[in-house]
Amino acid sequence: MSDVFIAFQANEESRPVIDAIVADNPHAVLSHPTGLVKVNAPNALTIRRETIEGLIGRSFDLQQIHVNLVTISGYIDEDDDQLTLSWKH
Amino acid sequence: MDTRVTSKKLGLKERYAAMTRGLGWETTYQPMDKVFPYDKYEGIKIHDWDKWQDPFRLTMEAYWKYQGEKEKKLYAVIEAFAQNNGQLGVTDARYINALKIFIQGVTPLEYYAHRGFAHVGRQFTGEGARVAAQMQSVDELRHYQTETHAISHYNKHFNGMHHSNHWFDRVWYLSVPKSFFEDACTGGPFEFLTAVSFSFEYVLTNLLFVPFMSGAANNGDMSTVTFGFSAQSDESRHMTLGIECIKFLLEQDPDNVPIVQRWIDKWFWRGYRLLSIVAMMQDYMLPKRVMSWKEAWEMYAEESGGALFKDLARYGIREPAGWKQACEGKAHISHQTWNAFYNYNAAAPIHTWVPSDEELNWLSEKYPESFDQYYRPRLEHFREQQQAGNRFYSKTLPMLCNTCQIPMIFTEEGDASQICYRESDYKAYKYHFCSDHCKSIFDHEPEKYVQSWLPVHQVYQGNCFKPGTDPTAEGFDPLMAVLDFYEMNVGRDNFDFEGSEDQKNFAAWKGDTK
Amino acid sequence: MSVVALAPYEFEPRDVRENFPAPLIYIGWDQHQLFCAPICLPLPPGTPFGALGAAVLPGIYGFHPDFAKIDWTKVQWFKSGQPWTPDPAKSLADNGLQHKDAIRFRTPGLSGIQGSFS
Amino acid sequence: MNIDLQAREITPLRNTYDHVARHIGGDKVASRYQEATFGAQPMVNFHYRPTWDPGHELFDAGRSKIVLADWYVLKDPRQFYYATWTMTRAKQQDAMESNFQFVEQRGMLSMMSDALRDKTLEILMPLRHAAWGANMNNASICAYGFGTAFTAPAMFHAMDNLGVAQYLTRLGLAMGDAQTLDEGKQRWLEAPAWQGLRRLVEDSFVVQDPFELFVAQNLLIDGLLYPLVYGAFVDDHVALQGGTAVAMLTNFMPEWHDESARWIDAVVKAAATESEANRALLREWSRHWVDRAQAALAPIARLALGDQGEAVLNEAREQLQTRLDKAGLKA
Repeated sequence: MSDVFIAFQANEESRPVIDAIVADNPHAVLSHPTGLVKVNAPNALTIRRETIEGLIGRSFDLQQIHVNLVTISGYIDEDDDQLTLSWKH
Repeated sequence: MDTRVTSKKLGLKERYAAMTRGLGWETTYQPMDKVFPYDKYEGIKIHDWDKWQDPFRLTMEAYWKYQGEKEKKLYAVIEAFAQNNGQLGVTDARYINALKIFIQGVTPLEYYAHRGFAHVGRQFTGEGARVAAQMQSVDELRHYQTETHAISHYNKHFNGMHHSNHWFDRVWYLSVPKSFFEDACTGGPFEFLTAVSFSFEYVLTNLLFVPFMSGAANNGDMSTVTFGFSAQSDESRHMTLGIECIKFLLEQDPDNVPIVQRWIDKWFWRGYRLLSIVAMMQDYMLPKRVMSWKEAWEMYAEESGGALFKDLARYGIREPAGWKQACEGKAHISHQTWNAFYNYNAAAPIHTWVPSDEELNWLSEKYPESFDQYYRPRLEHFREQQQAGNRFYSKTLPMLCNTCQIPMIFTEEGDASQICYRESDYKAYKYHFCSDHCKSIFDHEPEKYVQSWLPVHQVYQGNCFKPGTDPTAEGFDPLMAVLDFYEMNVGRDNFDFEGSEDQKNFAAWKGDTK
Repeated sequence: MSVVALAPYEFEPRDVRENFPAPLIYIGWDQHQLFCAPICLPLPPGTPFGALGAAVLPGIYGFHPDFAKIDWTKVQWFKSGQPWTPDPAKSLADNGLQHKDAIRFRTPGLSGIQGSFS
Repeated sequence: MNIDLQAREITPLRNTYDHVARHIGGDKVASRYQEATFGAQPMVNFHYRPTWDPGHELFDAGRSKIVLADWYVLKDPRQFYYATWTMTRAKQQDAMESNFQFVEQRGMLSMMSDALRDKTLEILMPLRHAAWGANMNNASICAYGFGTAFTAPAMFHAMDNLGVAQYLTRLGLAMGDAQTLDEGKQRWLEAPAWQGLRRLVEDSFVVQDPFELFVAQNLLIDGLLYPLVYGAFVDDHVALQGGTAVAMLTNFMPEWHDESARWIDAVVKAAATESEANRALLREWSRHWVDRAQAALAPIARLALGDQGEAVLNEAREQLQTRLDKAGLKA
């Protein structure tokens, strides 16, 4: 099994996104390379809109993550409610 | 009116499909093959463009919105940086050389990518692929422009940046990135995508941006950190395009697999060679170090590349042919490349130097298997000679690899004592290479690489002197004539950092009079 | 193998012999990577081979402390990677050297700064 | 912290890059537009010929019959570089978003009569594809044109064209559903009134000269189509009959057309000013493409505006001729 990862700029806007990832993906591992927050997870990782909205108390468009996204690995599956990164095999 | 029931809101995927692929049509007044003449000849078979998975479904509305937001933030930082003379905050003027490498060798590549993606963004028959490519085209233009703007302030205060684009078309080491990207842009549209989106953006881009950006962050360069991360946020979209396109090509027809495999072999190796300069920057140009090239390679290439190729195995794709050699090279290439610039620093608009003892110790620690044995003794010898007033500059032009165009500095796999020489005969002539993989790239498409504009050969052909130069005149100095052709400021842009104008100015601005 | 192109794709090589005032010869000194790479020189074909060690290379490699110690009678030459015995009295051309040939030499007993192959 | 102001008096060594300075008359403080644009394109010493076009260099001014000593004379009066372009569009998009909200919250579209709604969709939906054609052509201009001053705004324009196609799509979905879009496409493909325009657009796809394509698409086809459709049809016709909502939801288009016309006219004028040969060529292209555009749009004008259609189109042509005259292409 391989890791997928996603990294964001370490700033205030990324915080709820990271918190939501941690809440929804108990196997995720955080690291903090200079200026970044990087989340690794074995095989798959999901970002859920609802969880983020619960954290910030307002609506959130998942595409907003583009503003602070730095890098990813894995295949992406995205709709209005969630974004999943995964390796298929 | 109530006959019109409000239809169910379309989901992201359907909405996006209506916004992109729904726009195209099969032409009938002009044959499709004439409207899209370029995406068949490479031999790639596409049966159903609708199977193309759109990477990140951004409509123009969302694109403008988020990109506008990013730009607002970025330019606020660039402006504040200039107003506050942010360049004074960097650790040391030696650091600026990393930026020189960037503006000279990386920024023009963004430009090529911009034009290359405009080309494939026009030429793919599938609308989804076209839109993704067009968006990347305009993103890459963004990168060219934001980098040019961010580094503009440095250019006002340091040498080695003022004629970057002119140098890109002429100076010896810049033919390495130039030929790399021209090779990609002159290939067919699918090869371009495999080269740039997959091999470069997906497999290797983290090794370009992350070292530069964390290097900048650690060395007090806020401006570069900001443009770097801002550009990188587009990069993740581009990486997604890279992996989706590979998956698409491989799933469309089994006959595509060997073609794509060959491209992956070729472009992984060309990209790896191109990154030699990043390796050198990372190990030698950052006064405050982050991680070694070797560590970055292990983290971003070996780990995530390993996962990727394991995944692609189900299509019959194996890891790139040069993978093992590239992994072996991680202990050597930064040192070998630095030596090339140290040798030829008279003809390069950057500064080089011998690292301090503390820095040499760091390198010994990071490279226990190679540094003390092969590289430290010569650096200490150079230092000794320099202190005795005998700084070494090579004045004889080097032999270049005909494919990657880097001087023949690389050693045999498993034997760092021996330079690696390979050659091929093609029609009446010999062609020389730094490695098996550069040789096999040539052997596969000799008609392409016999055109290489090799800077060393061009000098000897007399094509690198300004019009009106008379090489037969008494006292003719070919090196000076070439530097004149380059439009370098001799004595300001080139030579050792020690004693340079950059060094003196920075010290004066900092009030450091020692 | 051959390039795949949409239209005939054949160009005169950019580095044909006629484009240079003299043939190019590449020369490398093994195990002395203080000099980062082999060098490239246009050398008139009539140049005696022995002039390389006597006249051409000193200006190029003289910086290295090993250079003065070279015993030119013991130097081992390679051409295109194969051991090769040139005749120092004969010209480059008569030794069979042509445009874009690569030769390199080993200097037994000399292995660079502190034996580092540099 | 003790800041020594004396030490911070820093005089720059230079004001801009040399490759910018040579286009702005020496080393002066350069604008962002100038630094983003001038000297950006690699110019010489190309390594390999394109395998898709071995007859040319990768970037080759010879792809066009227009001859310019310096392609950087083709400046964009809007001085767009990526940041100003995208921030301008983001602002326009904000306004469009408000319009969509305003219209949707008040159910304004359902207040339109069926006839007006049908007419609106009949005209606007096929134009999604025309805008998409314009997108392809501008990507071509960017890819095969010469010099960043000319090619960079073309890529912005290509993305703008895509934006237009997407605004029309969104309008179609707001007024109908996915089938509405399909019906529009059917008309584009089959309805006799649309075939002239479709043929014209498809013919433009095979134009090889990037400057001719620029003139054909941006100056002449769109120069007639936008005033006809968004001026005469939407603003003057649909809006007055209770379709203000449609005008609001297409507000971007006429605004954008007026803005980008300044760029298009400036480029044509600069090329014409360079030489009589250029001017003659531009005249010839203009004559050819404007006649074709007018012929192609005539049935659509009739469809949209009935008997007035022809007069309105003639008027649009006259206005376009005024633009051509000002650009130095007086017939």
